Amino acid sequence: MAQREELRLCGYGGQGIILAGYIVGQAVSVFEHRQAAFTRDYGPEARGGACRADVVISDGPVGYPYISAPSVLVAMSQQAYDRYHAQNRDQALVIIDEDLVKPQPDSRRLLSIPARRMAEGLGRVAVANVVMLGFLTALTSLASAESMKKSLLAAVPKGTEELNLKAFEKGYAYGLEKLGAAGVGKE
Amino acid sequence: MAQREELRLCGYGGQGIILAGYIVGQAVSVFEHRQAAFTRDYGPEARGGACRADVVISDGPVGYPYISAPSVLVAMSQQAYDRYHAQNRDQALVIIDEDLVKPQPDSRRLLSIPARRMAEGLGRVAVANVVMLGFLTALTSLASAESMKKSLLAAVPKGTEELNLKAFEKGYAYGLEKLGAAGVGKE
Amino acid sequence: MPEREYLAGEFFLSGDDACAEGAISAGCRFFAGYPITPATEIAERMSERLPEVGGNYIQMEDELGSMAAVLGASWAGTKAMTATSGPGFSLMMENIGLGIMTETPCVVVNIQRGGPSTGLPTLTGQGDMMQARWGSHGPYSIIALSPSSPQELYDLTIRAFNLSEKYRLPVLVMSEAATGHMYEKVVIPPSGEIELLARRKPTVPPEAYLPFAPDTDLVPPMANAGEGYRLHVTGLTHDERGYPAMTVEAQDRLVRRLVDKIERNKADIIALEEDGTGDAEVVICSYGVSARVSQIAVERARGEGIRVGLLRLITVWPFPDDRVRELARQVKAFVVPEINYGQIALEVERCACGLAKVVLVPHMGGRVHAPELILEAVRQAAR
Amino acid sequence: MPEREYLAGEFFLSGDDACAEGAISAGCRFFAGYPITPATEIAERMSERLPEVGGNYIQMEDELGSMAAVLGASWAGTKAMTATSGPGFSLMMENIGLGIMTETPCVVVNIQRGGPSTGLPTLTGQGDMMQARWGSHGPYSIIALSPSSPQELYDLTIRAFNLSEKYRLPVLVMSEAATGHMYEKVVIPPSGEIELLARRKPTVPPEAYLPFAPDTDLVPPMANAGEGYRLHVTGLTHDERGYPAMTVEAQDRLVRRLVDKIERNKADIIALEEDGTGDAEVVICSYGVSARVSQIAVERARGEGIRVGLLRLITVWPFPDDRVRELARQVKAFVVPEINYGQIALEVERCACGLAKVVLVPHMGGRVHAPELILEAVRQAAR
Amino acid sequence: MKTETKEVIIIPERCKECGFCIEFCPKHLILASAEINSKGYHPVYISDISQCTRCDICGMICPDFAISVVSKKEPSRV
Amino acid sequence: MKTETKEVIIIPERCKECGFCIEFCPKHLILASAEINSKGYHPVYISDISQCTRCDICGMICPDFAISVVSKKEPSRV
Amino acid sequence: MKKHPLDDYLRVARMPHIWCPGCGLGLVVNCFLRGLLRSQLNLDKVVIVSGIGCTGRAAGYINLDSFHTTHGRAVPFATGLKVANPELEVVVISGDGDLVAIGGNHLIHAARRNTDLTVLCVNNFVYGMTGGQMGPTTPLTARTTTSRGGSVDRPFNIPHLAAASGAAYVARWTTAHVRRLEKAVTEALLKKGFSLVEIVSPCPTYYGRMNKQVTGLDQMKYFRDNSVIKSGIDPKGVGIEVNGPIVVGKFIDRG
Amino acid sequence: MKKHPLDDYLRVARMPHIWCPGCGLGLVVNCFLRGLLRSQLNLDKVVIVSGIGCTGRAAGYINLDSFHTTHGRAVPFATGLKVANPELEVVVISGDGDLVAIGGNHLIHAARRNTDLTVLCVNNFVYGMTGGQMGPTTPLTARTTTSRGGSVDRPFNIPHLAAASGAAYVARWTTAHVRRLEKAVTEALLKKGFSLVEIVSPCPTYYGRMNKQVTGLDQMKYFRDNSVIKSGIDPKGVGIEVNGPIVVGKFIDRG
Ligand SMILES: Cc1ncc(C[n+]2csc(CCOP(=O)(O)OP(=O)(O)O)c2C)c(N)n1
Ligand SMILES: Cc1ncc(C[n+]2csc(CCOP(=O)(O)OP(=O)(O)O)c2C)c(N)n1
Ligand code: SF4
Ligand code: SF4
Ligand code: SF4
Ligand code: SF4
Ligand code: SF4
Ligand code: SF4
Ligand SMILES: [Mg+2]
Ligand SMILES: [Mg+2]
Repeated sequence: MAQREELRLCGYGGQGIILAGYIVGQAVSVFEHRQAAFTRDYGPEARGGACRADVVISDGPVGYPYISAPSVLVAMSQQAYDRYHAQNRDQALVIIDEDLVKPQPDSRRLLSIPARRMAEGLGRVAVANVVMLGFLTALTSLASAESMKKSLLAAVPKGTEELNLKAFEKGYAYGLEKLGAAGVGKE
Repeated sequence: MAQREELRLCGYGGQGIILAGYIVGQAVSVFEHRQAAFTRDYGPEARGGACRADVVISDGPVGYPYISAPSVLVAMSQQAYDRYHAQNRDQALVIIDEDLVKPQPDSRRLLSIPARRMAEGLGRVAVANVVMLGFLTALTSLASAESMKKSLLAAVPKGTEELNLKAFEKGYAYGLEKLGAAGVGKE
Repeated sequence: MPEREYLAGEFFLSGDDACAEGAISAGCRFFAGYPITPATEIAERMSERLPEVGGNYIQMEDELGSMAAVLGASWAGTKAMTATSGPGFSLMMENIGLGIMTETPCVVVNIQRGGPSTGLPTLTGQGDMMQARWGSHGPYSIIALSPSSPQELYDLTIRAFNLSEKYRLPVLVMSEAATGHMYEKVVIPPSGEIELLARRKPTVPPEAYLPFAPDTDLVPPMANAGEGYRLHVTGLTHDERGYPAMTVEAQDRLVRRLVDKIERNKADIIALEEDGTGDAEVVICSYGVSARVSQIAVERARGEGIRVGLLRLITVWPFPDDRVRELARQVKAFVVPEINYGQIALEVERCACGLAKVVLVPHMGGRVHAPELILEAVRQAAR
Repeated sequence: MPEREYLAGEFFLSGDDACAEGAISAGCRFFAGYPITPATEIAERMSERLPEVGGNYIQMEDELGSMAAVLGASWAGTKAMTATSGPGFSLMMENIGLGIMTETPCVVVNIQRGGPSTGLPTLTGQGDMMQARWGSHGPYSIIALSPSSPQELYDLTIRAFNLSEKYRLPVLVMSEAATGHMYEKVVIPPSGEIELLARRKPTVPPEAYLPFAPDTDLVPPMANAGEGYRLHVTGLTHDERGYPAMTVEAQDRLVRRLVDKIERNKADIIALEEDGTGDAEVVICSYGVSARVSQIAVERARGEGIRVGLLRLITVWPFPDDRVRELARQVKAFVVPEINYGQIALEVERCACGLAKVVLVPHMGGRVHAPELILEAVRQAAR
Repeated sequence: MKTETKEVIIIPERCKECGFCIEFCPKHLILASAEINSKGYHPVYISDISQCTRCDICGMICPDFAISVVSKKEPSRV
Repeated sequence: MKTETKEVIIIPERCKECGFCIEFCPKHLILASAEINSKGYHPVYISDISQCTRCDICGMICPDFAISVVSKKEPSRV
Repeated sequence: MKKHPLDDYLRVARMPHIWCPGCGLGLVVNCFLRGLLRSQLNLDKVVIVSGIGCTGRAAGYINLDSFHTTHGRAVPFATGLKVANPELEVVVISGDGDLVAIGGNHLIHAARRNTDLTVLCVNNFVYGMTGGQMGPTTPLTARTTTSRGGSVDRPFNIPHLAAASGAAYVARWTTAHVRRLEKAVTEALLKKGFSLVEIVSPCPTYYGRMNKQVTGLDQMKYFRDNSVIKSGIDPKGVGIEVNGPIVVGKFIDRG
Repeated sequence: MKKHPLDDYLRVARMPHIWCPGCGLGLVVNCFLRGLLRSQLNLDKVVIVSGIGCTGRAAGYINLDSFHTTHGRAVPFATGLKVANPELEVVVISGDGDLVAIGGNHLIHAARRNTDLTVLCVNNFVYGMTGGQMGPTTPLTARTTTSRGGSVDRPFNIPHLAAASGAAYVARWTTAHVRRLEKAVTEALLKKGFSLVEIVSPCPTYYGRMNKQVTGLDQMKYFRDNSVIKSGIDPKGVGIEVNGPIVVGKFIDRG
């Protein structure tokens, strides 16, 4: 079977979780030569509450398009973290916004970033998702930074490109820094 | 198989053909101890044009409810006569309104009555069908005159009973007369 | 006018009339409809009869509205019915689905005509038999009855009401123009002699009542609106309280139950009539008016020495899988005459399991089969 | 903006988006719709894309109107489509029947959700598969395709338009929420590389033209309104001139042809994908998103040494009777996973003729099967 | 202004004796005839054509396309 | 006429910070608090209850049933 | 046989039509064709759409591109034709039941959108085709086959409904107003936007017979003798009562 | 936790409701319950019927007999309830899309028959539940997810439509008029015959956000600041334009 990675991004509505998932999927499948299937929650019950974006990435065609157990979990709210944390693979990487999530003590491979605060620093809390995306890109080999940036630019509204790139770079740099510090190997 | 008779009444819309068929069917099945299935033409295509009422009569349950070849054909218009005459059983009895139908020369068992004219004589051309019914009752053993009259009274609007009975009797009497004259045995 | 309430006695009625009288006898006191040939006479008779027995007739703006009104009336505690033909039946499908999902007892009569589309409005057909089973979206089961005479239209309309109350769903009476427009003697028993099933009511107080918690036969007792139960009823997937529950588990529990309450009670629901199937080598499987025509073919074939039987489906849905499977082990072939291009024949074929041939005798509609057509198929099949 | 006309290239699209792009690529220039989860995104994308390519988007007051408008637009000479989900699909049934009867090319997309009734609006289901076949009244045949990915929603939407023009009927694309709401890469070829079938036009002058006289493949050439042919088109049974003909003979000729033009051209219409069926002792027969899940089960089962194959129905209707019958002679069992309580499984059972067991793996909806469920059924079946 | 190129035609086979033209002819020129057509109706006729104004009310009001003013030059145009 | 049997209650857990009551209180007595409820909203509070007229506009306008005037005698009736 | 001047615009092969003696529907087709010819429109581009009903059969008798659709769906079918090909001049001819009972929603929405259609709505106060049941136009207390004791539901005032929905042109005439009707047809055809002409028409077979106007001619005389022309008035006031006056005229003609 | 005085009339177990922050629907339920309590009706006999939509969820939160039916069919379902058991006080609470798009025909026919129903039609200018598409109430030029360049279809004037159809009581208020709304609810409930109250309500998530009124509060302020009370006027003139004034009031109250 083809190499398969399962990424879950979660948080609450309005944080741009869905867009982040879309950007990852597009980066992988359109701007690189792997395949990705991206799915999400829908419906009024999802409004305002928990929000989830799942990306399955594979070298060959993605057969089964859903996540069984994420290999990477990005959590941007406590509620989402609490809900999905237990479902991870044993060796999963967990990434959190450190201001929004208080992790459980058992988390082995945990990395954190104050994405929201960094976004505030850029003047737009709305780009916290993109900061997180930069961070994620630095820490994993889901897609190259270049592809991710291409995908980002293709996905965000005209006029916001610069801000978004800045946010991405900020998260990315923070990730590289953490990488050096923590010695976490790329997946 | 049970003894089966097939009666077809035909003419044009407005002559009360359908009512006549209904009365026969009701007479046989409700007021006597035989069974009858009554069917008719429906639909806008039928409006104003040819009109047909079929009654299948049987000692036991009427299995197949349609007429294959009538054993009695009552025709009250030329068009209807022309159309259905050929489909009769060989030994069928054909009854016509002699003012409305010019019969084919080959008709073996043919009886005629000026029903319409007799109804005019009663002041209501609309009861020609009932005159015909009386005639039919006299000539056949589909149902007794008594049952037929009960059925007639149950079917016609309140207030018209007397007129209808008169019409029936007139046709019936004419039938008995003809019977005597022509020596046609009751079926 | 109490003496007119039941027309007990013998009457010479059309199938449509008989259907209306059956509804009245069954206790139906609400009819919402929209005229359509060849079912209009049912509405017309109901419009006269209902006021006489203290019921309500309402003519709606279309069949969508008719079906919705019937469901509403049922929740008001009234036995309710509508009647239509193919085009209107198609329009009722969405709300038949609501009736299934909300377990609303009611009766829907379809006097079938020639289709598809406007087709042959005044002429007969049996083209909606599979639609009766599958016409609404989503997984569900249904009960559909098929009368062969005006008398049976009377009888089965009553049975349809009883089944609808017992199993809480819209029950379909699938007749056709040939029967609806045919007049025969109909015997209407005195009202006391008609067995009627009343709505199964909750036996617990409102606080303890779970409106969609089933009894052991998978059917929940039913409170009506206005009785103080503070019901919530929704077409969304719901839990036993009736509250929306957007989960796989709730869906699994609910939809399985909705189907199983029919499938597991087949023995009670299915009615068949068999004639000479005991030693038959060919069985004609038929329903509705076609069964009457088949009867002729049976008689003639027997006259020719062919061992032929008739399996008449009085209940068409749920389909009598077991009986057909059983017969398949015995007979050479099934002959299935239908006034369509093969619908119930597919079910027969499925249940025949390759053990018996299945010979469809299709008729596209407008008239019943010539008995010879069926006879000839029987002859061929018997060879 | 001609350069936007075709979005040739690679895109990361949802199935719904891909469906809309497929329609645009196929030359669809008219969409009439009404929002409904999970098909709304198709309408939304069409509302943006059609004006860019010179087409027309119209949001109707309901699905009854949408379907009627699509038929009208098709007769105006435009390729036309609508998209909906279960409840709306139920409402479209009457006019799908009109489309069948009047032989009107068009495409109807159903992104299925959990049913019956309102059910699980945002979650997936495959409960409308039999409705696709039988949901309108009267005897008829239909074509229904079932894509397994956004790419295939793109591809099969184009194919649906081609089939609809070739066989002159509404063609159904039966997808589901899981696929419609899933994003994957979709490759859109340059416009020149897409094979499109144009409407077959009459080759005779208006005086000589019989609008419903078929060519040898049973399909009549089609003139559009406004071209001087003085067409008459009716949902009533009609003769070759298109004039109402209320006779058994006209009905027989017309309805047989409407069915036969599909059934006799099955070889052209049916598309299947097989994987490892050659030596299989168990075949999973599946479609849509369920086929993707089945693929996992196939791989795992093979890992366990079970000889299992996958028969993926790309065309679901007409059903591939022949191929299933053939396989039935070879295999021990069919395993049929469906997100319903057994629909296509009934067809498999019918065609298996008792030669192979048929194991339904039902799922009431809301999610796809856990692959283990299917795997376990395969294991059991292989024993 | 009436011209001599117009005349009233009657197609008796089509008449269903509804009486509309009889009632609505402003000049009361139309009458039911004693003849019977093949459908059993008494078709209409014009009693005194000289009084006819060619107003074509009869032509417009006939539900059966049985009567109309026609122009002699172009018999198939209104 | 206001009676002393009525008071304004606030259920902070229900407040979604829509601001309707803040904007529509005729006396402008309602303010968003600094607290955060479990859904992450800043529930409202009343700044100066003595000025409150018990008009119940806040109670009527709240889409989340988070604020209302209640009668002390019958806490469950409006 | 002699040729009628309108024969070229009729499907003569299908004649005689199915309409009863004394029915107004042939007259409506007659006046429609005259109004159409007067409009000078290119007949190759004129399309007739009908629903189901006695009136709905009109499409089948007019020798133009013509569509006999499903009950109630003539207007959305016509909308599809028009929107997809604006060159077409799309005319809906259908019955009151078809257009304002089952098809009521489409009618009001097409009027709201002001879709460029011409709708001739023949109001004979009943569902003729199915045998004369009451419908949304049956006057209060009128007798029909489903209201033998007299209808208890109030009828629509069709011009008011159409105007309230947004129609650009709204008129009502009866079959006794042949000249005005012809003119209204021409105007409605030439109007851009949604035009509706209600045509009050006899159905002697059902409505007339059950309401003491036994023949079509009786109904025609009633129409003639009880109509009041009030063009330009607010259609609010033009509801029809049983045996009452019928207000006719052009009520709406928006720029 | 403290108890809200309306908690007894709510299905508290189902709270919090699904409506977005700043949505007007909770407010509508709030004012409805107050108007209902004021009416003194026997609550055991009051039945709520909704169709499908965000508004349609109202039935599920109100602790009375309540039916959440199919999209567009709340009115005929309610008609069945009422006609079969006239003791019931039947209230329809549903959205503009539900009642005047797909359900438009039932609405006008129920008004025509003057069936004794109370209908609360929440007009948020879009189909909220499905994600903010344009509907029959979307003002001309307003942006929605299916009219990104601005809606090109004219909206209905709901009070005018209801009045033209025959409604006995017709009013319009916005969610910024809580007192009047409460009163209108009481009046409508007590009215015999068909009553309709249009309630203009914010949908910040879709309509507001796409039309420069980003929050529910923005919409509420707009409603408050731009409403003009004109009770008693002919509803002909009360159409709503984008960012224009909103005429509110009681327009029809027939004897
Ligand atoms: C969905 C559907 N429901 C009902 C019918 C039956 N039907 C045919 S015509 C008609 C009514 C016709 O009335 P109207 O439109 O007023 O036309 P008229 O016959 O009076 O001219 C009805 C109810 C149908 N064909 N389709
Ligand atoms: C037959 C059918 N078509 C479409 C839908 C999808 N649908 C659900 S709610 C809705 C619109 C709701 O709009 P509205 O009634 O205005 O309510 P709101 O959500 O705005 O309160 C639609 C189109 C459906 N459920 N059923
Ligand atoms: S043209 Fe005018 S005047 Fe002459 S017969 Fe006809 S209606 Fe009478
Ligand atoms: S109007 Fe026509 S059908 Fe009627 S009487 Fe005159 S010619 Fe005959
Ligand atoms: S009751 Fe009135 S005054 Fe008091 S807080 Fe509420 S809105 Fe303000
Ligand atoms: S109205 Fe209610 S939800 Fe909104 S701010 Fe006030 S208390 Fe909170
Ligand atoms: S039934 Fe009425 S509307 Fe139909 S053709 Fe006869 S008279 Fe005309
Ligand atoms: S989408 Fe709009 S109408 Fe629906 S709950 Fe949210 S704000 Fe309210
Ligand atoms: Mg009519
Ligand atoms: Mg809305």
